[in-house]
Amino acid sequence: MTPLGRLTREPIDAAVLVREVARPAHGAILLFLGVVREVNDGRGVTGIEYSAYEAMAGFELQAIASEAADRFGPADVVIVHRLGELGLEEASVGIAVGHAHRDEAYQLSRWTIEELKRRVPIWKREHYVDGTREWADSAGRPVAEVHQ
Amino acid sequence: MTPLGRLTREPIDAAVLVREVARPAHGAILLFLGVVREVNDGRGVTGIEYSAYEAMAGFELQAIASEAADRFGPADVVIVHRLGELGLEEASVGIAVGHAHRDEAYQLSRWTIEELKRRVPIWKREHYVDGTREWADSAGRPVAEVHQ
Amino acid sequence: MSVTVLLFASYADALGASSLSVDLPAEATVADVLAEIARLPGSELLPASPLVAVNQRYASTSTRVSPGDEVALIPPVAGG
Amino acid sequence: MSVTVLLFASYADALGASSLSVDLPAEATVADVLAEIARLPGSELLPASPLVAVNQRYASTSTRVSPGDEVALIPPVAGG
Repeated sequence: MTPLGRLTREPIDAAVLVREVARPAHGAILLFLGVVREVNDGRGVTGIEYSAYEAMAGFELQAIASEAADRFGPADVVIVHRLGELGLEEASVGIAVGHAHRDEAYQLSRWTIEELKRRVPIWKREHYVDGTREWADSAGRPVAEVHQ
Repeated sequence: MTPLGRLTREPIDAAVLVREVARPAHGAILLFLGVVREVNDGRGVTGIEYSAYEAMAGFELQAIASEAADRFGPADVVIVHRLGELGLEEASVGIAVGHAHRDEAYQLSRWTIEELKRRVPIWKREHYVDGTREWADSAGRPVAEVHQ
Repeated sequence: MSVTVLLFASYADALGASSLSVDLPAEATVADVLAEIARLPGSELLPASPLVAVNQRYASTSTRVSPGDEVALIPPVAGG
Repeated sequence: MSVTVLLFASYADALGASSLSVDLPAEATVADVLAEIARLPGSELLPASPLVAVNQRYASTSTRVSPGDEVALIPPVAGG
């Protein structure tokens, strides 16, 4: 079976994720996509390079998918995070959830992305319009500033 | 330009909706799908037939899409509601939103589906495993019971 | 004057019609339309004050109707 | 005994390496690993107590390490 939490170097396919969580018992499906945007923390961005402690990140993604499904009752959860060089408008993360009811689907989706941002060992280096690159934390601030 | 709020008799295509709200300014895309599920209010369901006061429903869907985009700042919102006979696992409604930030994207998506359920003149007749059919309200209760 | 009354879903089933022409005195309101509908067989299955739209916009019982208006009785909506 | 220390992202840049082998006394803990790392040039760019994982699970400074363990220093994560 395809892992429910996984890393990929290929573009994330929205339709595939939606199909993976579809079940006759589900009345609501929610797909979250985190996308590379052109501005972060006031600076023009041309792309983002994602890297990971791959073995551990895969484990944590899988653990979050399982915990999410346990926490919010009968649910299907799939999490895919992309690694490598991404351009503008490309999805870095896709989270699909299926649940009988929409209220739980929204809570589940939100919990999953927050948990991913909190604990999965993935890093991003932003590429700026001026040609520079910097490691950024999850809020988009350069890591060097955070440590000062 | 394709209306941002619209009715369709064709299957709802998740990938198309996601593409419609993608912009370089958006960091978060959220797609909600309402899906026909096999049980409602404790009864086995085989399908749902959706109908509408079409001219007014189209107007309200369009109005909700515009209000949603105004209410939550720079955002893109597309709402598609399907009419006709739907089988299990088929999507009756698709709502795609794009926003710079995920917090607003979640709020926006949720506001839009609640508003749609509150005011768009669309009705559903559920088909049950025992061969009967009944008009149901948005909570899935047969309308006859609601009026008693 | 006359207006067109549209019926949907369970209301159309109750009254056995999806569209009716209703004759009204001049300066009539939505309340007058509802009073006419209440005289029809099957109307006992409708609530006393159904939601109403005039020309595809939600309206109240005091909304004035004009000749040729499209008045719709809106059953509990169930989209989504 | 020796353990492998993995470095990522800004920490790998700071120390100029993505993997190191560190020699330790028997019964060493994560705190001992961090003390060894703190002696290396570039380590002044790391926080005093970085997040650490041992064998791919988050660990604390008091976690014991065993010969051949994989100890990873985890910069602030930025997935999503």
